[in-house]
Amino acid sequence: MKAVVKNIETTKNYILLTVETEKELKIEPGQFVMLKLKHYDFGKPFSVTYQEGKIIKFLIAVVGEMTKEMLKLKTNEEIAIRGAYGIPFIEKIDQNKKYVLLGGDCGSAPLIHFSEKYPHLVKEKIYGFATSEIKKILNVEGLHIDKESNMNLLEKANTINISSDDAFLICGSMDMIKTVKNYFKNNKIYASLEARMACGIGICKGCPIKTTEGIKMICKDGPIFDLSEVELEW
Amino acid sequence: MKAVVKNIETTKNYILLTVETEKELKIEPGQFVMLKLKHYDFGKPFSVTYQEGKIIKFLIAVVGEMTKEMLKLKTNEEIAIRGAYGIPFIEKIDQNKKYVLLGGDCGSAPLIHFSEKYPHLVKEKIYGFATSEIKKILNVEGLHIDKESNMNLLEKANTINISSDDAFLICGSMDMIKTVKNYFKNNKIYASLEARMACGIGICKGCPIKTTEGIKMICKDGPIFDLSEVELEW
Amino acid sequence: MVEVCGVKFKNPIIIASGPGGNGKELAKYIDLNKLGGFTAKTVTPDEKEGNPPPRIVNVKSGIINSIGLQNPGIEKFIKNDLPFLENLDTNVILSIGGDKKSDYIKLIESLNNSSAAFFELNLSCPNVGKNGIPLGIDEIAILDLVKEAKKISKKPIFIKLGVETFLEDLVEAAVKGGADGVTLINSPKGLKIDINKKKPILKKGVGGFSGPAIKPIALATIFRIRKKFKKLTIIGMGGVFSYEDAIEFIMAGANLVGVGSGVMADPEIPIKIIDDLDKYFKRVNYEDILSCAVEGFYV
Amino acid sequence: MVEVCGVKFKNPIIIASGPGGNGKELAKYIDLNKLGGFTAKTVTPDEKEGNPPPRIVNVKSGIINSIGLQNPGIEKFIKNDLPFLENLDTNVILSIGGDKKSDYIKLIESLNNSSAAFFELNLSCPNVGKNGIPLGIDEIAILDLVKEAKKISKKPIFIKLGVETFLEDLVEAAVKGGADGVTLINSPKGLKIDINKKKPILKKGVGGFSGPAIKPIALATIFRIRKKFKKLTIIGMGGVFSYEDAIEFIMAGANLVGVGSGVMADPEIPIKIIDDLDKYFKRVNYEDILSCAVEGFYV
Ligand SMILES: Cc1cc2nc3c(=O)[nH]c(=O)nc-3n(C[C@H](O)[C@H](O)[C@H](O)COP(=O)(O)OP(=O)(O)OC[C@H]3O[C@@H](n4cnc5c(N)ncnc54)[C@H](O)[C@@H]3O)c2cc1C
Ligand SMILES: Cc1cc2nc3c(=O)[nH]c(=O)nc-3n(C[C@H](O)[C@H](O)[C@H](O)COP(=O)(O)OP(=O)(O)OC[C@H]3O[C@@H](n4cnc5c(N)ncnc54)[C@H](O)[C@@H]3O)c2cc1C
Ligand SMILES: Cc1cc2nc3c(=O)[nH]c(=O)nc-3n(C[C@H](O)[C@H](O)[C@H](O)COP(=O)(O)O)c2cc1C
Ligand SMILES: Cc1cc2nc3c(=O)[nH]c(=O)nc-3n(C[C@H](O)[C@H](O)[C@H](O)COP(=O)(O)O)c2cc1C
Ligand code: FES
Ligand code: FES
Repeated sequence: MKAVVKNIETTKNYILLTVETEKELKIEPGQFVMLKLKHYDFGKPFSVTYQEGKIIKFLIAVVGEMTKEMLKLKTNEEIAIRGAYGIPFIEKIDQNKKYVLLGGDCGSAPLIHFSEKYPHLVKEKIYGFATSEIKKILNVEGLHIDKESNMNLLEKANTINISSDDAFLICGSMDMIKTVKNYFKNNKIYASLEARMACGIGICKGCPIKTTEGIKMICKDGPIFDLSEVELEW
Repeated sequence: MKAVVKNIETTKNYILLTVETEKELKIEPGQFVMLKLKHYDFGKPFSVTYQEGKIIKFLIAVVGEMTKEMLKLKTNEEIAIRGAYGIPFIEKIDQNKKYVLLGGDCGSAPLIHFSEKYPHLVKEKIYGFATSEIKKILNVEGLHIDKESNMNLLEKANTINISSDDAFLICGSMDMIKTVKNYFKNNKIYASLEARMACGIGICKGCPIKTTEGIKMICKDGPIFDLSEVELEW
Repeated sequence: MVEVCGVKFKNPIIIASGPGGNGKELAKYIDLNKLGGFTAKTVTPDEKEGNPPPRIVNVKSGIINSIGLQNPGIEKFIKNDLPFLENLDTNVILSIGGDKKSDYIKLIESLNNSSAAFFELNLSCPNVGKNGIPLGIDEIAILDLVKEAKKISKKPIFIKLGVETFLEDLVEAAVKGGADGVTLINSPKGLKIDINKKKPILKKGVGGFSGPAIKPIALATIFRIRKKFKKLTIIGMGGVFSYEDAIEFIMAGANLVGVGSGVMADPEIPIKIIDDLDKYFKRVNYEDILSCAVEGFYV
Repeated sequence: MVEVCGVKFKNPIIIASGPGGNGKELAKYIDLNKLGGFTAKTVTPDEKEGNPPPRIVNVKSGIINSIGLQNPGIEKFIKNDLPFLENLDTNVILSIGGDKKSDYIKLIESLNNSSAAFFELNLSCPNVGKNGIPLGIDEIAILDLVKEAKKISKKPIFIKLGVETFLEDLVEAAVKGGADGVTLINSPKGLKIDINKKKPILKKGVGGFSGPAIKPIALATIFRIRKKFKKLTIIGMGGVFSYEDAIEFIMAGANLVGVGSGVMADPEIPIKIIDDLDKYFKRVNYEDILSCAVEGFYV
């Protein structure tokens, strides 16, 4: 489906991209879409951080080839979008728990979406970024800047009063996920995982994760997984 | 070198493209440049139809893959340009003659450029287009619309009083060039030839033409040739 | 409508083996019954968990993958996937793979009574086969394998090959053995290195390269085989993303055209191709364009 | 600075044979003396007028060409081109081509006393070689040719090959014969059909496919050979358009990196690569990245 860039705010390393889709897509927090630039043959996965009707926002970290190109997107330019794919957070998590949301960098994107739609399930939210650069384009409750407060995401999480009944909903780098897992051994942790993807819908077997029930696809069976059911090393 | 689209006027089958180059290019009528769109790896050849300082205009027929993409160019978009290449008309033609300019469709582009710079060498000019569509974006003296006057370029040329001393400077499809050659057997004819090109500078041997002196490259040894020295069939 | 090896196809577009999985997931997004055919992902005798990630890397106009033939193995395939495929109102091609002749024979035996249209023997998966000469480049092994396979198979047999130096000889061997057709091309090998990490992006290193980038190679390969084998049935594939691409393949000599990466890039692509082809075939005859290459349109 | 077969190169970037012509035209646009080296277009014993046009067609991320080895023949080459090349302050590689061993021997003899650095035996031009097995895919012929060539050559000898099924065996033969290195890859074959005209765009039909599209294939091929031949000198090429590309090639195992289509796409590209590499090599060591592949950075 076509989408038109409605607004794009950028810093050196981040993009807040607002697009309008031809038709309204059904998107639940935690789901992602495949975005494809003009002249590209394949798209790449991005979580939705905000949706209202045909308007969708993305929070994008500029890390490589395609995201660098995205920096140059201009208002009214067309991109291709398909989705939403993946299992909504709400369908996998235990809805009887309260969640501490931990977002590492742009891993925050789906969590922001989640906290807006399901505030009653949120105990606390920490969207951690290394520097204050992100503030130029993102202004949400829960923003944590490592450099400003001289503590990282995990140290910040430690300042919260966490009971063993509380659960975590996290998204970020594999390192961050492993650290959180190690640290909060007694809490239920759901993590939204990432992988290089091609199809986004489970047909190509391109985005595997080892689970207690065999190999699963992050795009189709995730992206959210209960960390107790996945093996992070392979 | 970078160039920025300053203006683009389009019809279904034609583009009048105005760009501004980073620096001024030295371009003589008859020379061409290689234009490359963003995300393309290779450029394609286009004659210059007008230049003043850093401003260059192109008259482009929409015939295939890249020219279809060019239809979508927007003001302020960047393209890559290199050149100018090829031998200026003025360096090859006999400057003691007067020229009838015959342009077939967008083959008119370099002739328009030539007639502006060297009006004293021009006896007559006919820029032939099949339909009046071109008038929406092009308004020059010499425009001939087949459909309007119910005669084609050649019939129109025949209405001119041509002496055996007059010469032709022509550019258009191979069919048109062959027809003119057949028809005006007693006149000197210079034709600007076209070929699919890659380098545009004579290094790749991609754009050959058979001449009385062996294989030459249209990009480097042309694009203009005295028709008596080239073999149009190969 | 197109007839190939006595089987009627609604249209010449099929899903290539692999990129479409075994159909269930794809069926959530498009109507598989619109397809000319659907090739299931290569199944092997035993379950394979495939290669560790990353398995996918994007390159210019293409993708390199090292799925590593992840598949449930024949038993689970028959139990969980085959019934779904058999229920489709389109032709199913069963792709089978293994390390040795007996693997293929076993798989054919297991699947012989299914309602599938063809078998496709994948001899060329770039991600497996370490011990000795891979089957797919050994003409003697191919002749032997196809002969045995034909003896027991109740269905036409296609041999899937990659771009090889002596491809004509390999195809010749397959034909001699009785193969009903060939499928061309499997992905050439490709590599992408992360220059910051100083190592390949795929965990496995080298992978199979597919997508529009390989289209000219696929076309040259199909044409090369068509030139020599005027009557052989060819399933062509490699970077087909549009109906124009599909027409190019048919003109180069493909009887059926497979969409692989295209369905990964966008599941709608095969349907779009079929719709566009439909319009095209109102003006132009399939048989006519199919004969372009046979009639040798150039030196 | 890089040393290869005892010859010092200012940098690892050379122009590949063909796309840069014989230097004179290119010298109008860039300073050839900045290059690590310049490979002349393949010269044959007799003049060749090349194939009829069209010789070039653009495809996604690449170009297909059927130049047909247009060249002036050895006599005119020596008279008109060699002096210019010998005057360059960069290493010149002379590419020679022919149909049979005696052609190569004759060419080596004719060029042996030039000041050029290396000979490159082009055994793989996709546009020639109809009679019998082409030299470039026949390991016995390669062994024989290289042995003879080495006997008389006063310069190191490189063998240029394409992507072949048994490439390791071909390289092995070259090495056994005494070759000093291999050049990889020559263009794979590609085809583009004009679906309106129902025939290929190139007059010749199939051509050599080059440019960024083939880069993953070139890298996989070079790595594959580097894995087996740890010490062999490799000149790598195929779609190099940027310094990052060049680094990928070195990491995959190339000692020198050729720019072919890149210089056609924009004559400034090789200079830009050299300038960018210069900065890169202030931070990173050439020897270190060259050993990436040798150390086997993956399975
Ligand atoms: C379900 C899902 C949701 C995502 N949501 C977002 C989001 O909301 N915002 C956002 O900025 N990013 C998101 N990502 C990551 C995003 O897809 C990648 O950052 C992007 O594809 C990188 O493209 P590139 O061409 O710029 O990078 P490349 O040039 O391909 O690679 C640059 C770097 O990015 C890493 N990378 C590449 N692909 C991925 C990937 N698929 N996932 C994670 N890391 C990758 C590589 O390891 C490499 O270090 C999401 C990924 C998934 C799987
Ligand atoms: C020296 C020179 C000057 C030129 N000046 C102009 C100009 O001022 N205005 C203009 O509109 N066109 C000009 N052309 C032609 C222009 O280069 C082609 O029309 C263009 O490259 C087609 O690109 P495409 O991708 O749209 O077409 P493709 O999809 O590549 O092909 C579509 C059709 O165009 C024809 N074609 C392709 N390449 C060329 C080519 N290089 N020359 C001629 N026909 C070609 C093909 O035969 C085919 O029928 C010039 C060509 C040359 C060699
Ligand atoms: C992700 C992926 C998985 C594949 N798996 C298989 C497979 O299991 N069996 C097979 O024969 N080919 C497999 N292939 C190869 C394709 O069937 C096809 O031959 C190749 O990708 C070229 O076509 P394309 O460019 O349309 O993808 C796979 C290709 C991809 C991209
Ligand atoms: C126009 C053109 C002409 C070529 N001519 C020759 C040649 O004469 N001899 C040769 O060995 N290779 C020739 N090649 C192959 C290149 O040297 C190179 O191996 C190939 O193009 C891959 O590199 P690239 O992608 O950088 O172009 C030619 C390639 C092109 C595009
Ligand atoms: S990206 Fe294809 S299976 Fe997940
Ligand atoms: S386009 Fe390269 S020689 Fe003319």
